[in-house]
Amino acid sequence: MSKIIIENSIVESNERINSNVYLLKVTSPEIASQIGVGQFCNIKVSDTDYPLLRRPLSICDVEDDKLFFLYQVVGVGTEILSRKMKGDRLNILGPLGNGFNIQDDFETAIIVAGGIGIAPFPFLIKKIMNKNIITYVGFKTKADIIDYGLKNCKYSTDDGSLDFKGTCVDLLKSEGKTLNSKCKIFACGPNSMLRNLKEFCSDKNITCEVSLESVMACGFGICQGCAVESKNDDNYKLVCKDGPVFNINEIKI
Amino acid sequence: MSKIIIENSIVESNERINSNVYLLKVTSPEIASQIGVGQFCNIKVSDTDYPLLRRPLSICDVEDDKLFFLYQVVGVGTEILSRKMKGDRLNILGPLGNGFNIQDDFETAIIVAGGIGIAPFPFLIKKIMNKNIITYVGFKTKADIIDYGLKNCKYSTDDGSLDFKGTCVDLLKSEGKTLNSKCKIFACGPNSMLRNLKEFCSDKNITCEVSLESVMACGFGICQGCAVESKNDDNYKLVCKDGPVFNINEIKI
Amino acid sequence: MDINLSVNIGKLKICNPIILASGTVGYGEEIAKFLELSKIGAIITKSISLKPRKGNPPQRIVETPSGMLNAIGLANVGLEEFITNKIPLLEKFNSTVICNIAASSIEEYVECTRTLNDFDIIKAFEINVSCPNVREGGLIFGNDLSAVGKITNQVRAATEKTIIIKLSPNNSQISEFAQVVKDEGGDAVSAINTLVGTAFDINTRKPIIKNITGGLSGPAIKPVALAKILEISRKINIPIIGLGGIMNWKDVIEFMIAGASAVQIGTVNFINPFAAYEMIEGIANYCISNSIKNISELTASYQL
Amino acid sequence: MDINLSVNIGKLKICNPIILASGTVGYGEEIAKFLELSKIGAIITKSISLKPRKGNPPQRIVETPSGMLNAIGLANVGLEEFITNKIPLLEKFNSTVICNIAASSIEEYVECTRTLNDFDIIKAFEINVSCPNVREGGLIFGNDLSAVGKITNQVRAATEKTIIIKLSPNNSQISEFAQVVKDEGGDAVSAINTLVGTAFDINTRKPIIKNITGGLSGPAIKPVALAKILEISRKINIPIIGLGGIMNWKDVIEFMIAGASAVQIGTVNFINPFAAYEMIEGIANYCISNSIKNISELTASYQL
Ligand SMILES: Cc1cc2nc3c(=O)[nH]c(=O)nc-3n(C[C@H](O)[C@H](O)[C@H](O)COP(=O)(O)OP(=O)(O)OC[C@H]3O[C@@H](n4cnc5c(N)ncnc54)[C@H](O)[C@@H]3O)c2cc1C
Ligand SMILES: Cc1cc2nc3c(=O)[nH]c(=O)nc-3n(C[C@H](O)[C@H](O)[C@H](O)COP(=O)(O)OP(=O)(O)OC[C@H]3O[C@@H](n4cnc5c(N)ncnc54)[C@H](O)[C@@H]3O)c2cc1C
Ligand SMILES: Cc1cc2nc3c(=O)[nH]c(=O)nc-3n(C[C@H](O)[C@H](O)[C@H](O)COP(=O)(O)O)c2cc1C
Ligand SMILES: Cc1cc2nc3c(=O)[nH]c(=O)nc-3n(C[C@H](O)[C@H](O)[C@H](O)COP(=O)(O)O)c2cc1C
Ligand code: FES
Ligand code: FES
Repeated sequence: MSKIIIENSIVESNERINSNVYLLKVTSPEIASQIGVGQFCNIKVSDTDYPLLRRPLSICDVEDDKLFFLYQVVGVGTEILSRKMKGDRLNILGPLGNGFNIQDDFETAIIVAGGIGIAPFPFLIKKIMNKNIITYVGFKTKADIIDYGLKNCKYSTDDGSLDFKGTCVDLLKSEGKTLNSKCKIFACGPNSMLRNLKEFCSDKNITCEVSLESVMACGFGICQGCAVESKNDDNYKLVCKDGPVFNINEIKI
Repeated sequence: MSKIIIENSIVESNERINSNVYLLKVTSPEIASQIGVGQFCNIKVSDTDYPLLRRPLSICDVEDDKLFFLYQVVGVGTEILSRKMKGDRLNILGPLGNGFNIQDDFETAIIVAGGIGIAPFPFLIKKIMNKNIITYVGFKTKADIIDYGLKNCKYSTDDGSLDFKGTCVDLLKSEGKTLNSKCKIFACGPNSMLRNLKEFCSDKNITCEVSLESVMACGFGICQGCAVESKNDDNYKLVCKDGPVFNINEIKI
Repeated sequence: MDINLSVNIGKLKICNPIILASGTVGYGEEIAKFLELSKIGAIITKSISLKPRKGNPPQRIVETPSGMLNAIGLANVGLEEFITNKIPLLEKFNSTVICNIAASSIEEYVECTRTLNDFDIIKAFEINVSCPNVREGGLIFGNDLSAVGKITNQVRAATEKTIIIKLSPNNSQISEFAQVVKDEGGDAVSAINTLVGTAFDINTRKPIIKNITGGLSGPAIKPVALAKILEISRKINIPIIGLGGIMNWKDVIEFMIAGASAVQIGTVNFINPFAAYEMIEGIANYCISNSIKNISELTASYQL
Repeated sequence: MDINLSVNIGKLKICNPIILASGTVGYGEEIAKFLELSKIGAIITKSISLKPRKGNPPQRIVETPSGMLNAIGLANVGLEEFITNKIPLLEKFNSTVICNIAASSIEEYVECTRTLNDFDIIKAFEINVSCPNVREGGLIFGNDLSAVGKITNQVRAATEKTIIIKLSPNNSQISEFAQVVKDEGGDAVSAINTLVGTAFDINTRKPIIKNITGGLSGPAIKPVALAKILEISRKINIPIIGLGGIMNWKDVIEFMIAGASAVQIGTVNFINPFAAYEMIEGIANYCISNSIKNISELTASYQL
C-alpha cells in the first residue's frame, strides 16, 4: 500500500463551474506522484479548529504535480473551500483508500455517474483511454450539467430539460440491452442510484465497481467511523480503507 | 443614549501598518453617523460560529461614512480579521459605550498611549483641534512606532531605540512638571501603565480619563462579563456600558 | 397556510416558543433596543435573589472552542430593587415575563416566589437550582434529588402560577430530577443550565476565570443538551423547555424534535441580538414547508 | 538545558507524557505510518473485549461545533485475535503499550486482564468503565461508585501492572470515583471519556447517529475535562491522565497545570496524525523557555 502523505498544497485556481460546483486545482507534487484512480484525499479547509474534521474529496484529475478536485458546496466546509484563492495553502492528506481496478479484462468501460458523482471519473478516463468508454451521467436539470474531463457522454436529466428524462441508471437500462460480459461498470452517485444499479448489474451479470461516500473522521482507518455493512460476512467494511471503491456485490447499500 | 446598530459593513481597505498592526477601513454609514470619540464597536470577524464572540475594537477615526479601526493581531480573531480584503463584508455592532468627555473646561489635552492604546486617539484629536494637544506615546521598540492620526507626538521606547527610554508615563513624568489644572489627560494602554498614571494624576491633581479593556461577550450590557471594580461604592461597573472610558479615580485598576 | 406558533406550558401561554434565557438579557432593558419584547415568546429575568448580589470578581468570562465560560455569580439587583425598578419597565415593554429565582436556602426560594406572586406581569417562575457558579443553590442543590424535590414542593405551595425548575446537566441521570419535579407538583423543567468547566493561563498557571470554574454555554454544549432533553422526554411525561447552544432556527427545530415544548436562547443574544426574530421567522417557514399547522406537533416527534 | 520529559505512573514509565488515546489509533498499525511509536509516551489500544465486537451500525459519527459524536460501539477484534495478530505488531513497533479493556461483567474484565497480564509488552491496563455507547460496562458501571470499586478491586487482584481506571464525566462528582479507585488499589485514573450527546436530522426527525446517542469528544469538551481533572486533583491524591479536546502543545501544558501527570490525545489524531510529535516538541520548548527541568513539575502546579 502506498505511503500516506500530508502536504501543504498551494491553490492554483478554484473555478466556479456552475451554480454550486467548483473545480479546485492545487500544486501537490508528493501526493500527485502517488495517487491512483478512485482514491481520495482528506482536506483541512481552515487552519483553525473549525470546522474540526477534514473533508474527503475524490481525486478528479492529475496533471504532473497538480491535483484537481471537483466539488459541490453543500455545507460549511465546502463553503469555506469555495472561497480559497490562488496562492492560499491547503493541508491535504492523501492518497487514501483503494481505487478502481482497471487491470482486469474488460473491453468497454461503462461509467455511471449521478450529479457530483462524476468527480472521480476524469482521472479514470485518462487511464483507460485504450478502452471503449461510454459515460451515462445524470443531473437534476440542464443547468447543472458538467462535462469536465468526461468522454462519450449520454445525459439524463430528472426534469427532462436535456436529452433523456429520468436518472442515469434509467438511461443505462434503456440503452443497455447490448451490454455483455466484456463490459465493466464504474459508478458513483447517491445510494438510491447505486441500489438501482445493483439490481441491473445482477440481472445482467456485469461486474460493477462503485465508489461510496460515508461521513469520515480520519480517512485512514483509525476511527472506524466510516463503517458500511459487508454483504459476505456479518462484519463491517471501512469506506476509507477497504473502499471507497467496492465491488457492488461486496457491500449492502 | 444613542441607538445601537448592527450593520453589514463593507471593507474598503485593511492595510498592514507594521509587523502586526493593521488599519481597517470600512463603509458603515449608519454607525459612522452616530459614533462618538472613545466609543467602540463589536465586530463579528467570521460568518460561522467560530470564533464565537464578537471582537471589541475602539473607533480610531471616522471620515464621512467610513470607520477606521487600528488593531493588533494577538489571537485567532484578529488574525482572521487581518485577512479581510476590499469588498468583504463585516458585521459590526455599534456604537457602544461611553466615550471621552471633551465638553469640560480644559485648554491642553495630554494624550498618553501605550502601544496599540493609541487606537482611540486619532478621532479624539480631530474633535479637539482647537485645544493644545501633546501626545505621549510609548512603544516597545522603534520598529513598532505608529503615528497614524496623532499630533505633537513625544515618543518613548522601552529599549531606548528611539527618543526617551522608558514608558510613556515615565516620559510624561519627566516632562510633566509644567502641567496644571487647565490640562486634561486622556489615556489608553496596559493596566500597569494606567496604574502608574493614576499615581501621577493624584499627585498632580489632574483630571484623567482612561479607556479600559476587558474581555467581553456582548458589549452592550446584557452579559455582565466585563465587570471592573468601582472605587466609590462596593459595586462593579461594566466596561462596555459604564465605560470603556472612566475617570481614572472611578475604578480600581 | 396559517401557522400556530403558540405554546402552553402549564398555565403559561406564550405566543411562540422562543424564550430569552435567564442571565443573558438582564431585565430586558438593553435587549429591548433590538427586539420588541411583546413579540418574543417570553423573557426570563436574570436570577433574582432576596438581597442584591454584586457577583464574582473579574475575570468573569472566557471564550472556549465554540463556547464560553462564565462565572458572573448571579450578580443581581435583589428582590426589592427588582420590584421597584425592573417590573415597571417590563410592564412597559408588554412582555411575557418569567421570573428566575436563585437562592441559598429553601426559605429564600419560597419568600421570593411568594412576594413576586402578586405581580400580574410575572406569568411563571423558573427556579434556578443549578447555577454552577455559587455553592449553595447551585452545585449543592442542583445535583441533590431530595433538595430539588423539597424546593419544588415548597415553591409549589407558594404560587399557583407555572413553576419551571431549571435543571443541572452536571449529573448522570437528569430524568430522575425531572421525575422528582413532576412528583412534587412542578409544571415543567428547563434543561440545561451550563456545564462546569475551566481554563488555565499557561503562563501564570492561574485559572483564567477568577472564580476558578465557570459554566460552559454556547454551541459546544448543544449535543449534550439534546441528549439530556431526549433522556427526559423518553422517560418522564413533563413539559421540557430546551436550551443549550441554540444559535439559529434549525437548532430550535432540533430541540423541539428532541422533546422540547419551547426553547430558550442565551449566549446567541450576545452575538446576534436579533437572533430571536430570525428564529421566529425561520421556524414559521419550516412549518410552512413541512405542512405543520401547530408548532407543538414538533415536540418529541423524534423517530428513533 | 536538558529537559526530562519522562513521567512515572505507578510502575509505568513513559518517555514523555503524550499518550495516544484508546479508540483513536486502533492497534497502532495505521498511525505508525505517521509516527515512530517508540518515540511516543505510550499507545492505548482500542478497547479489547473477550469476544470480538462488530460495533454499532452506521451512521457512527457526526461532526458538531468544535467536536464530534461517535458511537463506534467498541468494535474490536476480541482478545484472541488481539493476542495473535496485534500484539506481535505492537512488539515490532517497540511501543509502550497500555491495553484498554472493556467488558460487560466484572468477570470479563478480570479474565481479559489476567490473560493479557502475561504479555511483557503490555505495561499497564486502562479499564474502560465509561463508554457511553454500550449499556453494560459503560453507562451502567461508569456512573455507579460501587461497581467501579468492585471492578478496580478485582482487576487489581489479577495483575501487578499499573491499573488506570478511565472515568466517566457524566456524573456530578468525578472525585468520588477517583477516591474509590484509590481505595481499591488502582494506580491512576484517566479523565475524561466522552460526554453523552446527540444530534437530530430536522428533515427525517431521526437521530443522526444510528445508536441514538454518541460520545462527544474534541475541543468542545476541553473546559469540562479541565474542570473534572482539577476537581480530582484538588480532592484526591492519585495520578491523573488527562484528556478531552487536546489539540496542541498548549493544551497539554494546560492539562498538566490542572492536575494531569500525563495526557492522552484522541480526536486530534484524526485531523493531524503528526499531532503527537508536534506536542512533544512544543512542550519541550515550553520547558526550556520556562526553565522547567522535569516536565512533571508542571503537574497540578495551578495557582488558585
Ligand atoms: C471518499 C469520499 C469522496 C468524496 N468525493 C467528493 C467529491 O469529489 N466531490 C464532492 O463534492 N463531494 C465528495 N464527497 C462528499 C464530501 O466529502 C462532502 O460533501 C463534504 O464533506 C461536505 O462537507 P460540508 O462541510 O460542506 O458539509 P456539512 O454537511 O456541513 O458537513 C458536516 C459533516 O458531514 C460530513 N459530510 C457531509 N456530507 C457528506 C458526504 N456526502 N460524504 C461524506 N461526508 C459528508 C462532512 O465531512 C462533515 O464532517 C466525498 C465523500 C467521500 C467520503
Ligand atoms: C473596548 C475595547 C476596545 C478595544 N480596542 C482595541 C483597538 O482599538 N485595537 C486593538 O488592537 N485592540 C483593541 N481591544 C482589544 C481587542 O479586543 C483584543 O485584542 C481582541 O479581542 C483579541 O481577539 P483575538 O481573537 O485576536 O485574541 P484571543 O486572545 O484569541 O481572544 C480570545 C478571547 O479573549 C478576548 N480578548 C483577548 N484580548 C483581549 C483584550 N485585550 N481586550 C478584550 N478582550 C480580549 C477576545 O475578544 C476573545 O473573546 C479593545 C478591547 C476593548 C474591550
Ligand atoms: C453570562 C451568562 C449568565 C448567566 N446567568 C444565569 C442566571 O443568572 N440564571 C440562570 O438560571 N442561568 C444563567 N445562565 C445560563 C443560561 O440561562 C443558559 O442556561 C446557558 O447559557 C445555556 O444556554 P446557551 O448555550 O443558549 O447560552 C447564564 C449564562 C450566561 C452565558
Ligand atoms: C471514534 C472514537 C472511538 C473511541 N473509542 C474508545 C474506546 O474504544 N475505548 C475508550 O476507552 N475510549 C474510546 N474513545 C474515547 C477517547 O479515548 C477519549 O476519551 C475521548 O475521545 C476524549 O478525548 P479527545 O477529545 O482527545 O478525543 C473513543 C473516542 C472516539 C472519538
Ligand atoms: S474514516 Fe476513520 S476509519 Fe474510516
Ligand atoms: S460585555 Fe456584556 S455586559 Fe459588558
